[in-house]
Amino acid sequence: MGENIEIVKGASLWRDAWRRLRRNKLAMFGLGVIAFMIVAVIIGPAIIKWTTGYTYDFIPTDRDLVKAMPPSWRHLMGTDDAGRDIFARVLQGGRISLMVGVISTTVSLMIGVSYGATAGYLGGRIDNLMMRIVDILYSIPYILIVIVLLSVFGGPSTPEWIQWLSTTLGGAGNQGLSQIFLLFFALGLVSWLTMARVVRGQILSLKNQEFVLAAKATGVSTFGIIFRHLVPNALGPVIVYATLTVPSVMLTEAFLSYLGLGVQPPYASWGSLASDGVKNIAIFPWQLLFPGLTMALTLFSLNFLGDGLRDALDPQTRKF
Amino acid sequence: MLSFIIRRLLIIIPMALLVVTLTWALVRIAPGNFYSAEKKLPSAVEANIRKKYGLDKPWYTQYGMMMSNIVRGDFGDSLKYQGQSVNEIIRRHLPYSAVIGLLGYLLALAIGLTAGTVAALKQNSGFDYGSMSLAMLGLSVPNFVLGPILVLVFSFWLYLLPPGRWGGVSGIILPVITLSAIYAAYIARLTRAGMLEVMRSDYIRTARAKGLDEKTVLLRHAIRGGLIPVLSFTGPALAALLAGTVVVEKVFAIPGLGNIFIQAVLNRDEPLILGVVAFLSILIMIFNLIVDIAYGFLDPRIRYE
Amino acid sequence: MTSNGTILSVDGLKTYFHTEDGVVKAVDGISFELKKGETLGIVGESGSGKSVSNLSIMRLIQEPPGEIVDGKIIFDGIDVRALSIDDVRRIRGRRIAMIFQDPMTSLNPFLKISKQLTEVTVLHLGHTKQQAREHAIKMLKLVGISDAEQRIDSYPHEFSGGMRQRVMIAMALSCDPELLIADEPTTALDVTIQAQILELIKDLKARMGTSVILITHDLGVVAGMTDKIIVMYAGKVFEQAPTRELFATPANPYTKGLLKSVPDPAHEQGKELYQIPGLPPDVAHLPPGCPFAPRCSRAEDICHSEFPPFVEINADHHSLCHFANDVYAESKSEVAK
Amino acid sequence: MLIHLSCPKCAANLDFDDGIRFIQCEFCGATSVFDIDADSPNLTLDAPTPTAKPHGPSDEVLISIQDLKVHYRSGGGFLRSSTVVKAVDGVSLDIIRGETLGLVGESGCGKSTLGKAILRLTEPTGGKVLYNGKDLASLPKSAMREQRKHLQMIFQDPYASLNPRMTVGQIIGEPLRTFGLTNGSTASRVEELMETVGLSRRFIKRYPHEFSGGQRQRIGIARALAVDPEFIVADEPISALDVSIQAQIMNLMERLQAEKNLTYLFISHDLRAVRHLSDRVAVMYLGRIVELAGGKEIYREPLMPYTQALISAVPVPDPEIEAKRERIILTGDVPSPINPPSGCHFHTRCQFAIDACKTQVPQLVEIKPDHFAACIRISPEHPNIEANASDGLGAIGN
Amino acid sequence: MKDPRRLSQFLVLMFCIGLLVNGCTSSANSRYFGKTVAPKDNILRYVSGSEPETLDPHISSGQPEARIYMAIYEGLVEYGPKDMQPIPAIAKSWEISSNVDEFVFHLRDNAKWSDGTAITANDFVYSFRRGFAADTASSSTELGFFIKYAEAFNGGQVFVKKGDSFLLAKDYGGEEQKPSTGIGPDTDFHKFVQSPIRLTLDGDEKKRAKQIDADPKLKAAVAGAEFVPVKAEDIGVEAIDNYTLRVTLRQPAPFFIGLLAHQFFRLVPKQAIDKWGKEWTRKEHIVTCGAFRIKEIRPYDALILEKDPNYWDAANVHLDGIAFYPVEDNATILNLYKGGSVDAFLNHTVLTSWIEQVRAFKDEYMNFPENSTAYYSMNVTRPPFNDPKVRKAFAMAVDNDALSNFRKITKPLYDLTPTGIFPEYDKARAKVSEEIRKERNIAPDVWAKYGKFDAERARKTLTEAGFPVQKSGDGWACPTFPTDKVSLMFNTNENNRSIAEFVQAQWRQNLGITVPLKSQEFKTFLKDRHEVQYDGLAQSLWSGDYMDPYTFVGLHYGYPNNGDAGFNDPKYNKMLDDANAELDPAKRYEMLARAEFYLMEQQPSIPLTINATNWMKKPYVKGMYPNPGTLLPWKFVYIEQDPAKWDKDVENVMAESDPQVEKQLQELTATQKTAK
Repeated sequence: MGENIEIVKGASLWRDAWRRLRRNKLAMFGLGVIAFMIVAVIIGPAIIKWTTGYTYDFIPTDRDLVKAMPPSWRHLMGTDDAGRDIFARVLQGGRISLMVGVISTTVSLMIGVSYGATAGYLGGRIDNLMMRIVDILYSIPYILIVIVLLSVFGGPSTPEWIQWLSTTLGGAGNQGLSQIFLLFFALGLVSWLTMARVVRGQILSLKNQEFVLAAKATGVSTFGIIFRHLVPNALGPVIVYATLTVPSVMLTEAFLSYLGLGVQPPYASWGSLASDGVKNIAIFPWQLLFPGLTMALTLFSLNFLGDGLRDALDPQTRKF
Repeated sequence: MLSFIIRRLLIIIPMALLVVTLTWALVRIAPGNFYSAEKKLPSAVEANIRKKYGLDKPWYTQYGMMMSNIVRGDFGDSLKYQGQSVNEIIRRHLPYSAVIGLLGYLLALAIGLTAGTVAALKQNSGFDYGSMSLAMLGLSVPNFVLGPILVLVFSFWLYLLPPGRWGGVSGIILPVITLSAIYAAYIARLTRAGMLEVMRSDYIRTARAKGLDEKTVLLRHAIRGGLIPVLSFTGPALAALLAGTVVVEKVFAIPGLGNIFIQAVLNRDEPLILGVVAFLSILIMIFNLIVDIAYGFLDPRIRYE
Repeated sequence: MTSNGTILSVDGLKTYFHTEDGVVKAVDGISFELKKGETLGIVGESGSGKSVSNLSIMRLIQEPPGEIVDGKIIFDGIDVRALSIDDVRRIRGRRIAMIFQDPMTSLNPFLKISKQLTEVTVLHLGHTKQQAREHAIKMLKLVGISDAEQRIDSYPHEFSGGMRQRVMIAMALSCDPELLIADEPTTALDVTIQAQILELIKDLKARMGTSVILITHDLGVVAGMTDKIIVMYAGKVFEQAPTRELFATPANPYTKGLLKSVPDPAHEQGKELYQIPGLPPDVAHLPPGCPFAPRCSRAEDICHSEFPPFVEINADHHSLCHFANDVYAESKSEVAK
Repeated sequence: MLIHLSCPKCAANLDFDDGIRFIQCEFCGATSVFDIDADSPNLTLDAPTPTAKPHGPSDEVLISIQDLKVHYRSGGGFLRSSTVVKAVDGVSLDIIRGETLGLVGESGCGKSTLGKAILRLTEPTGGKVLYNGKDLASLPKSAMREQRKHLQMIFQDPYASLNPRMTVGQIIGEPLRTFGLTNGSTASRVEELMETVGLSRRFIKRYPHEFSGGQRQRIGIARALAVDPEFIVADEPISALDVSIQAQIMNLMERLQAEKNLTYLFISHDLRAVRHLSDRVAVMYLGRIVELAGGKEIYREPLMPYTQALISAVPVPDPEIEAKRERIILTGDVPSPINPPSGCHFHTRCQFAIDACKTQVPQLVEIKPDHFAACIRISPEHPNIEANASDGLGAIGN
Repeated sequence: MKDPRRLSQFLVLMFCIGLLVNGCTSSANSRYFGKTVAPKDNILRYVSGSEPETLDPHISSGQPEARIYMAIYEGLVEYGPKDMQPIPAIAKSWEISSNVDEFVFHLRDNAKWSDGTAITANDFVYSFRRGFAADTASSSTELGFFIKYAEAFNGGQVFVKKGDSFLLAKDYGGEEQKPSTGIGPDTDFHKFVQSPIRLTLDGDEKKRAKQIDADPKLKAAVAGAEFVPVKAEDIGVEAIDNYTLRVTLRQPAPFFIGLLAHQFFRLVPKQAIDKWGKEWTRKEHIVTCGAFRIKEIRPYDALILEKDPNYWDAANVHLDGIAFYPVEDNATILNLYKGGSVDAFLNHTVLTSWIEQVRAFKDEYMNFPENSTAYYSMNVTRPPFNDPKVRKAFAMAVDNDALSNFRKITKPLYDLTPTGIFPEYDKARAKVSEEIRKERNIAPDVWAKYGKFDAERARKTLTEAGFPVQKSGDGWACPTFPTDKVSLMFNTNENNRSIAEFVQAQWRQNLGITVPLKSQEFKTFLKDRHEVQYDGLAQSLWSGDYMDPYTFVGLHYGYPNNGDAGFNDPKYNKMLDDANAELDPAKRYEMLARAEFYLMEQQPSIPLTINATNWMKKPYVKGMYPNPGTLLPWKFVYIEQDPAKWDKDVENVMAESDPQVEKQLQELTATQKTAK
């Protein structure tokens, strides 16, 4: 109904959104699952190692154990073909998958937001040019970009800072991780395009709002207007879009792993575990079932959370 | 309108050439050659191959020759598949991808639009929750998992459909379903959101105030506005579908363009990569143009001069 | 038609909205009667419930979150609340028509004017396409759209705001309704256009004998248009009186304040305006007692603690105030001065 | 939260929202100040409300607008011809220090654009805006930014003009930080400003959506005041507010003008409000000023047929008057500024138009002392157009 | 289904029910793997792997193509169905010169192209010359470099003519050719080709100038000399008459006949190539000479062949046609097979995880040793693997037996050359090994473990190399080892990955070293490995080109070589040169075995596994054998409609004799036997 009923409450917009989000059971379920997953992948591997002695890359020395075994008390999710504990691998894979999701999305956020906001705010020819560049990049096959990125930076000449990042985050001696980080960046680099479009669209609808004019009138610089006034206001839809980017990035990673451009063994990701497991779907179904379910549940939850966030952040729903 | 279309068509060409140029540069930067294989070639043999395919010339000469051929619409021959021109390969394999892609998208539209509309109308009902949960699931299950599951169920448990390969109606059912799942889910959600948005608008209230029944309100007044988000999704989605979804083609052994393209990238088959990229970028731009024109038909407020 | 010519009688209508912040009593017990051919003005600030009460009459409240909790809506002897939704639809557009505030959004941007105009008569009057079209052209001419034959196939966006509102009026009047509800029909328009539209409504009403409910926040608009006025505040009717009496001798402090706070041409520039202090209330969290008490200059303790009675000043004049008679007397004396 | 206190002058009971710092007693009319910091808050009498302006219009021209033009190019691009929208089409106007210049007109007439163009929030495409001897229209961007200290704006939509992601403190403090105007703490200055516009300083950490329209407009005013400007463009500052709040804001604006010797350009389509606030009123039609006169004068004796129609169209909240008076109802809508009528833009709707009106662009001429009008049928000798028309000069159309 | 948890529970339940149902149905029909019905149309449906690059046998060097070429093209000889030893094809018999450097082939007079024209010796001359031509740019041309002047022609080199005579290679550091025992009639060409090897120099002037400048003797000699390009006519291939072909080599090559069955040496149709140029392989232009001809080409979908009535041995071709399906995804291939859409598929296809399951279908699953090995090359040019001790330690720390057990089908590889493929060579190796044991005076039981898995010794060796291995908890640690300087690089492929993961675990458990794994996209990987631009170790795979151990032993011969370890040892090169000059096969094998032993002491690579054929065929497909290259001569294959005669227990298929195949083989080989 066209009339606004004033609600005067002592809460910021974010707290307000959070309050609404809390009432959305599905979104809270999603948030709960994701929080649980994050905790699980952080402390889970240590617990497994402590209780059963297995790690994600432990291949039994006993030849008879080097085979796929169905779920049991010892291996809650069974083992893979090399006798490795799938539970441990799923937890380890979760680290990679969630990191892929978060880091790549962050990279794509950073690029996409700055680019889209700049294009949208400046408008006119610059906007046109910038968006044509996006169109062009959109047409370039991302696998090619990933291959080039991985081969140019992934060789012995990996830049110092990537090595630093990988050793910091993955522990010393985990050279294999540096490629994972490269992969994260590569994925982010190829997925910012849509983000830029989303942000630009938001900025276009925001930039004619009076508060932007007001900022201009009080002498705020263009940079200040874009990043202090416009971007924070576009964040709602952007965050929602970001939660939806996470699943798509995770699926892309799975596909790249499938092509050999993804995570480095013996590390696994949910996507790579699922694509391994799917080959054995008819004989060792647990190899697909558990990673697949974990992944689906997480994506499911992310989608719910994204939807819930959209509802919570969308002023439309304030109307009744 | 016509001048708008012509303008947009004209801009496609320089854009596609830019895309080709960048792709070419990437292919050149990427390590390896189309001829590199497990066994190393003696340098004289390698030199023969490089000479035969003009790789011994300076890069700018090669680039110039390539561009002048491409401008004439000739992408040359595939390096990997000897004696086959790129144009021919695209022409031959596009139909597979097109059939599966279009059918998949039509199926997705049918399911997605129906489910999305019904869910919007019966907001917060059991159907709404059920179909949206299913849609979420559709978005959460990667198609490299869904495909094999379908094969397992329909080919090996029920013995209803063949597990793969092109041929006959029965052969394309599973790939089409696999392909459409994620799109159906997406469309259902877009439609529901779009419909809910439209149903809140003032003119729907007007229509109701006129005494129209809900069906008329929906089909006459709401549907067009509700379709706009689906339409804007359709352009890129169709282009991506036609490009072939590699995974589905791989899982079901279908000779579509997507798989060929991935192979071309992995094979460093430069003419084929460039040909497909140029073709696809033109396709994407044309689809976007068609979508823009369709906007004009759907929404009379949009006029292109 | 009932004997006394009452077309609409609303009695104790309550429409609540169930929101996250609790129950919003958007309309909390309003009653009025509208006689055939009469024009009723409903005046109130945003959030006072004036629109919701009329949407409730049309049963156009979204349920959930809205709900008509209580009250009677008798339209021409029919209990609207008791009707099935299909029967309500037969009344909508046919016997009760509505015009909305924003002509920019209230017309379907995707459909031609012709379609939007003809579908009403095809539906309610059983017109054939040709008949409906001719009727539509006639209606467009009636509302003052020149070359209606050509313009009928335009889309809404090809019309200016004033023209669109004319189209809305043509649409509303297509089936010759007995009651026209105009919900802020001129708020989105310029003064010159507002004058045109108000003139048009007046003119059509005179010609067709339609009863009109005119909803507005602008006391000026209702002054020349209506026979009687309801002043709403926080979902309640604060004052109800024949137009002239209300303007001349308001019996409610809120009405008085409203009247005083509008700069009038006679008022000297540079002199401070009268202002109602404070803010409109949050309908979801009303204080006990009179909802206007916090802003009211003459509020006493009872106003804060006790809900005021609906005082009858005379047969046609009621006011929701503990001191209605006092205020009325004050107003009278001011007039006398 | 509501506060109950009694008026320090007449001891009447006053209840008010704690967001308001200034409160006017309903009975004696005295304005009181709410002492927030005191342990037991009470009301103290504010300085007596000025009934007349201490700083009336002087003769000093603060801003001189000369032949200002804002022409948009809409559309255009590759292989595409563009259309020109003449939003502001050659406006010349002097704004005198200390006055309120009212600017009225229908939507789309360019009044907002003019206001923004003066402040370079829309780039003018021609003409000059002289302020302190500088032409604002041609200043480099950085120099213009410096000038914004003196020139501020209040916006129409209190919901849209405040950044929903910033607290009140940030919003009001931003201009201070931008110009480095705080030599102490920004917060204290912000709190001071909030009190000036009648907001409790305790709201400093709240977000705009927690306020009502009127309170937000107070925030907007505080933001404009932050840099101590000389000149404020108020672009429809009350049109989005509820009736009962409009008066509050108008009173506030008047009080501030008196206190700080401000100069306003008050843009509105609400003739009643313009009339109330303005010393002089300019009437705009399709990008041009068509009439300019003192506030009283223009209402009493509008010269232009358009102004007459405009004033006549305003409904009067008095059924007696409404019943009696004859209105001038204009036909048709305001023509599109994309393709405005030739000659006098108003000739299509003017009942007095003659053929020459279609071709001749009327100039703004001083018809009476300090009363300007742009119509070829009006001259100092024959100021009354109705009389002119009945003289047999003949109207066309309408 | 408001609650997603309930939905997922529901899905799990459905899944489990499905598995149960599936379990029941599959156990009910467990004799065969999936649908098993012999096709009535007598057309074999075979999955051939990736899409064939081209139908031009000179261009493509791949295995998927090779299998197709074997159906449509024929050469002088063909691979035997079981052992891949050469059997007569268009050549019905051949003679070999005593020092194995010249061959005379007697061709059949009834061999015809698919267009009906007769096949003559000139067709072979044409084919060989085309194969070596620079503008053909064949990538397998190296195989034919044994033929005299083939390499020089291919490389665009020139003879140096001074006056009337040519400079000879032996005068300028080239090897001296042993006096040839030429066979067949002595023609002019034969005189030329039997004359001492001429000196050849680079065709490119600049490179040649460098070459000449480097050798003062040469510089003096070339003054005033004329450079004559090596022409196609100079290659050692001669049509003595229409049905007699003579091939002359530059050096003895005992395995040369076996090499001739390779696709590179198969006939290409001059008539079609001259007419259509590069488009000759199109369906409407192509002319073939094999048992089958092209019926339909549907790239990426199917290549359909039909029996060619013009084929000289058409009477003995049993299938009416073959459909080759290019499918790459292993799971998909198995699905197609299980679904009954294909009758057999290429090797290396059954996923490791499926093997336990599939092995149960004894009538269908083909697991036999393959002429192919997997090993890790170590970059001997970079530390720490430039130290042979480190290499040895890493090699000894890998339990090949356990790896094979894990891989389920492969056999452990201990050296360069796989065991079980070349029985005679295996004997020679055993003999040499015993000799060395005696030379070194080591006890037999100790010797048996030499070079095999020995974690204890591996740790000791590594410690000796300067990287002490210490006990650490339950396991071991080697803190000083620079794990950041090494990685194990491999190209992405499920098998490579699981091997790498397994071996990585072995090193971690036995040496306390975690070598990072680096999976790379194929072409990127190849570049790094071929250029020896990797840190540490790189996955390698080698499939023998021909049935002689030299195809493996020669991996690290010369430089650059196919070993990709950066290894180059003159002593080793000399040992191989000497061995190949040896005419007595047994003696030659022993010399090769000594060279191999010498090389493995240097340990440029870690032997891992002997690969296995690992494929399936339906029991009704007969005459199809798991030979070491899975290169199947199609004319032996037939479809048996009578289930009673279907293959049973294919484990014995190599030992058992199929009368029909046996008879066919005997008839074929008879011509050669009688010629001898």
